[in-house]
Amino acid sequence: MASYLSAAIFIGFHGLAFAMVLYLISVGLSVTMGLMGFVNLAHGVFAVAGGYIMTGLMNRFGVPFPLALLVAVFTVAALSVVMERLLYRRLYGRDELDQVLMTIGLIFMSIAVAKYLFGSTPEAVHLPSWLSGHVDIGGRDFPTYRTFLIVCGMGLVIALWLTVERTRFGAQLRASVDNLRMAQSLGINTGLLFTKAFALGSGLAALGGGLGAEILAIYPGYALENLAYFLIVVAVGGMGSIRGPFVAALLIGIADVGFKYLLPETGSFIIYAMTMALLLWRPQGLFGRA
Amino acid sequence: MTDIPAALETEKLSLNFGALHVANAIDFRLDPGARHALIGPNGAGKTTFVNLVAGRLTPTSGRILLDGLPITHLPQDTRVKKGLVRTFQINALFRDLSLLENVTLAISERVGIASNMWRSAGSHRAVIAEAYALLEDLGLADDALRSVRELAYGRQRLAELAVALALKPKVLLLDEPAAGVPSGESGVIIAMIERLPADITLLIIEHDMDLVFRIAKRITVLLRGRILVEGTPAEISENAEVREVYLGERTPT
Amino acid sequence: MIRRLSTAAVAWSVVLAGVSLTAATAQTVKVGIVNTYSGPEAQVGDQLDKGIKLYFNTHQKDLPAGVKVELVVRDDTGPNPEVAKRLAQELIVRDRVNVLAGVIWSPNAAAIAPLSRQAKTPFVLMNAAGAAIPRISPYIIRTSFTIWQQAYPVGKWAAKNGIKTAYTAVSDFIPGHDGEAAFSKGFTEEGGKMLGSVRFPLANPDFVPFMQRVKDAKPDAVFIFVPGGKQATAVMKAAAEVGLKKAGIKIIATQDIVPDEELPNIGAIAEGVITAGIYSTAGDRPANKEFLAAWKQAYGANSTPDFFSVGGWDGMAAIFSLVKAKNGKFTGDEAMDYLKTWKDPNSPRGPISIDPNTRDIIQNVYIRRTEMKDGKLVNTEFETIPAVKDPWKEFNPEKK
Amino acid sequence: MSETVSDKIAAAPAIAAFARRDRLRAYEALPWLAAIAAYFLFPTYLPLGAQILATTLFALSVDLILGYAGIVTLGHAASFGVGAYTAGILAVRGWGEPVTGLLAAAIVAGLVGLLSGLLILRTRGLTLLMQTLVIAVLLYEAANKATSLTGGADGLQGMQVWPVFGIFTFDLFGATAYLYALTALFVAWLIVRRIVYSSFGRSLTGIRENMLRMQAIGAPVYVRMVVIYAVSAALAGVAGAVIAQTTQFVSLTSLGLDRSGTILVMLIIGGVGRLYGAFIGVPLYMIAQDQFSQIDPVYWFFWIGLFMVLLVSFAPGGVLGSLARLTQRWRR
Repeated sequence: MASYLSAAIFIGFHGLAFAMVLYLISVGLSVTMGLMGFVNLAHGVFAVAGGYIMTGLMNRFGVPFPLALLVAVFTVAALSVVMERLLYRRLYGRDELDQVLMTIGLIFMSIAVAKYLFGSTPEAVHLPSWLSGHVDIGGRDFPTYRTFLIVCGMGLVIALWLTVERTRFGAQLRASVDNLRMAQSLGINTGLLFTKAFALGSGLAALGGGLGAEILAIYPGYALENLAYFLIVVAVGGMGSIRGPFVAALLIGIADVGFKYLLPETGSFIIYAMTMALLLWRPQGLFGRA
Repeated sequence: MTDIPAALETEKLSLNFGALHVANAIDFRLDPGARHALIGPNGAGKTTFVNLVAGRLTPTSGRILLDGLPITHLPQDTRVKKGLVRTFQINALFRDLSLLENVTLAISERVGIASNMWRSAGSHRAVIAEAYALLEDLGLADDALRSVRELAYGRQRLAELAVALALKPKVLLLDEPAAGVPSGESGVIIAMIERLPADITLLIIEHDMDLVFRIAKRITVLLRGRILVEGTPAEISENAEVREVYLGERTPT
Repeated sequence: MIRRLSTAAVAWSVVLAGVSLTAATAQTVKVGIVNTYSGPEAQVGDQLDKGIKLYFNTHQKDLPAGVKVELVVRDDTGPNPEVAKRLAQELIVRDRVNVLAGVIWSPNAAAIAPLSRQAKTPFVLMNAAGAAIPRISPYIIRTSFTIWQQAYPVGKWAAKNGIKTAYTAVSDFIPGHDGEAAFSKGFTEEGGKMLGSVRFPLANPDFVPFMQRVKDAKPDAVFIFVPGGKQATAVMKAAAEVGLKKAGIKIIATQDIVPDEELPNIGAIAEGVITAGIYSTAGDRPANKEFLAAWKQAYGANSTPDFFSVGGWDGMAAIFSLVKAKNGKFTGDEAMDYLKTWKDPNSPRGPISIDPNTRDIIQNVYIRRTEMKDGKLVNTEFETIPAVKDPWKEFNPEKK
Repeated sequence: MSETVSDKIAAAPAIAAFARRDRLRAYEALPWLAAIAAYFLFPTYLPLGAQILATTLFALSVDLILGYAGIVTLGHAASFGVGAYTAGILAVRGWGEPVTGLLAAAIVAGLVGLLSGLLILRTRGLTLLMQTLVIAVLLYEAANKATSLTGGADGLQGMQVWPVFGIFTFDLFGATAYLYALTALFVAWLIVRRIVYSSFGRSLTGIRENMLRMQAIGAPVYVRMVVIYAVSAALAGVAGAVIAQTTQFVSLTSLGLDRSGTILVMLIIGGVGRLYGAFIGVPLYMIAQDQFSQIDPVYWFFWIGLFMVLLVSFAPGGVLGSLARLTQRWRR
């Protein structure tokens, strides 16, 4: 009995940690796809950029971890605004194919640029001492960093949901996801809204990339190799939804850890089979609109 | 009269989205060869009714009968094969294809060659010729090789009609055939509809009252998903309730 | 029609390209390198490349007058056998190389091997460690190692050094399976007891669930095999996350898990790890000191070579030695006669030689402990098992 | 109106022009002339050539569903890989006859395509895109796990492919491989061209242009899409089998997301829905990749990525789309 409990706690804890990373990175993608109808395959580039800026500042300039993370988030958000204005904007409402082509192109470029600037080795994350080691919670040992990650992640999720529910920006965002044309006719400046939402999503991705660097290692191929994960979270959660991807990330994070732990010989197969079954049952995702 | 099976009939046809009744127990009957109009204010559920009958939407409950036979659960394409054809309020043509191609596609479906993967489409001379003849009949032959997107809007509305006629409908549902056409040009479309063979049963959904009163022999008024009243044009125009909720509301906006 | 066309064309292209296939007529010896420069695993290719180029640049002056060696470098983009095979084919047919070399990935090497037999082109395996590969073609020699060469001795060592029970955790591909089998065999032969095994996918982001399984089984030690590079760092981090060390479980592995250049990234968890390896920068040999000095001079003080680099370095040493001995002219068979008995008593990793029977490398295997020295983690060699042949080939003699 | 039409109408020039759309045009010989010329001009590039031809066949199969039926897929490597593994496993298990291997690959890949098509083609757009992706990932994982059948991450080793028709051995120069791939491509092109110009093919165009209207004119849209999806999968399977047989190796990458993505990229560069986009995009991409990676193996990704971004921003529709725009401007 005790061992079942340990297993459950183990799976729950590590699944939650993984889920946080997946959610932070994917929620922005959900908004881009649902709100702007844009297939941004290059969304992972923002996450990996966040990771690189953070580790770069820490390793090369000795910037402390929290500051490095903040700088990374705001730099990426700012960069994403430039990219949205220069590149993405031209393709709103264009063919999905053009969007796919351009964003794959961006991924390719990110791979080369990352390799040029940082080499092909995964970036080391040298955590401050207060985040390494283990903490004791209720007589059990938990890795400090992942505990921190979960707490931070939860805080961010709540902050994000409050923003979407309580602020004017959030209201405009929800209205636009719901019915873009209606929102425009109500006088919402959707161009500006897109930019803001895009920056927010990219910033969150950078945060996920930085915070999650211990779980999803930062290296040049990141945006391509992890793409399937991000897309699946969005598809299962439902495009345009803010909460859907959270539930999806939880499901996938916990199932991933659980199956690897309990049935390692099946690998990731069951996860993908579950995803497929779910998409057949609800093609629009758990929280997507029909 | 009622012992002749209706060309099209619905029994207690309903569609709900949660508490919202977009179609509420509609009992509707279309006699063979009828010239019938369905009118009602915006949001009355006219297009929903067409979508239900044509098979784009599945009703929550109720039945649809074509020639006395139930078609409630048949897929859309089977209904078309049985002669139930519709047009669209907003042009739904193949905009980048030529007019001739638009009509040819429809005829190919009707005569059943469209599932042939091997024989060249161009070798079906009779089909192409039929399409061309239809276009000529509608005065569209000059534009046969133009793509739809190049045509004036009025011509596009005619093309919409041509595609439907190519399917040789028994029952034709016309969803606002003159919508968006400048009043000067709508005459051509009305004339076209008047010329349709008498054996085609016609249901017209329309805002344009001129058109309705010129063509329809019977009129059904729909309000909030249910039938308000049905009668001859004269009865409808004198009906106080209709004047209040419908005609009164139709002040130019 | 097509048949005649095809035959004619083949005949014609043989005329064009054929001569150089059988003999190196020019004084320039072309060496075709197939290596990984792009894709997620490019970093190991980079280490190999640096080893190759370092030898090439520092030893060109030793070539006989009028003889030149030219490197023709191609990128196979990762474990991508179709690409690797096509590149090798082009190197042979188009660039008419005299020697094929490089290759990080065993599947790629296995795909290229039949070509070397067909074209009679010597093929110097500088990394790929699949035990059976040299048997595919008689024109292969290997200057790296096999997994058996390390995992089997370290299994024996573990059982003899107070470890009673063990568990294996390996990547699910041939080298991983090799490691699992070799360690278990060595370990149980000396009286150890295996408690279980787990295999994980080759490309895997997070190893925590697998490490937790190991921890649950409570063995004295766990043998881990993953391909070197980012997987190694990730698996070590996972071991730290679940607290293997705290649970008293020793980590035993092949060198792949603690590449010298990755040690700073892995961090404290690496301390105390026991590995079997063929090369460590901490190796106390004059040849190694020279090698390290040349490396730092060429690539900067922060760059560190590892066993990938040494495989490339020694492979080039074999090729240069061949070129010098034959004065730049040789056929494939002549080259193999020479390479089969090649030896170097002074490689950075100690004395090495090619086993004429298997064309695989014979070398010292070092048991190393990862420890802190002068504030830096290093792999200290503390026991040497001299002149180890590939055990797999001993246990599985070739059927003739 | 009856089926018999007056002679006057039958003679209308519009009808004649319309009916002759599928006639062979002179430029359609160009790709084949180029392929044959390349065989003689670049005898040392034949291995690359064979892979280009097989990849062109793969791209052609994608064009059939993407360009004609409008199905956007990020998982067509599933079909490619199934074909490759079918031919590969046959050759490992003692049946190395290549042509029957191709047929077997076509059948198996077609069946897998049919089944997955039945499952997923009820949806459209992004959801469909995701489902194609997940199916490919699922097959990838299955192949990764079924080590005894596929060799897992090590790849399928030990393929013994017999000579074509018992005569032409797959040689070191890739001459047989090149001609073999060229023949397969040619046959596939004949089939695809036939389908595209058939009534069925026209109805696919209708589906791409306006699915709603297609349903309203009585087309069984779902059935049509499933059929073309299966046909396309079979062709992709042949492409996979050709590559497997000519390289005598199959690895997991043949099912990978990379392959699904890059084939889209190659096709879009050439031009989608124009039958010849594959013939332009694939050689362009693969030759550029070959040349660039010789000059600079590491940063090839940067230049191709930049090229793609610029292409989308300034030349939508790919090479053929841009050509069409230019000629239109010229005519005006």
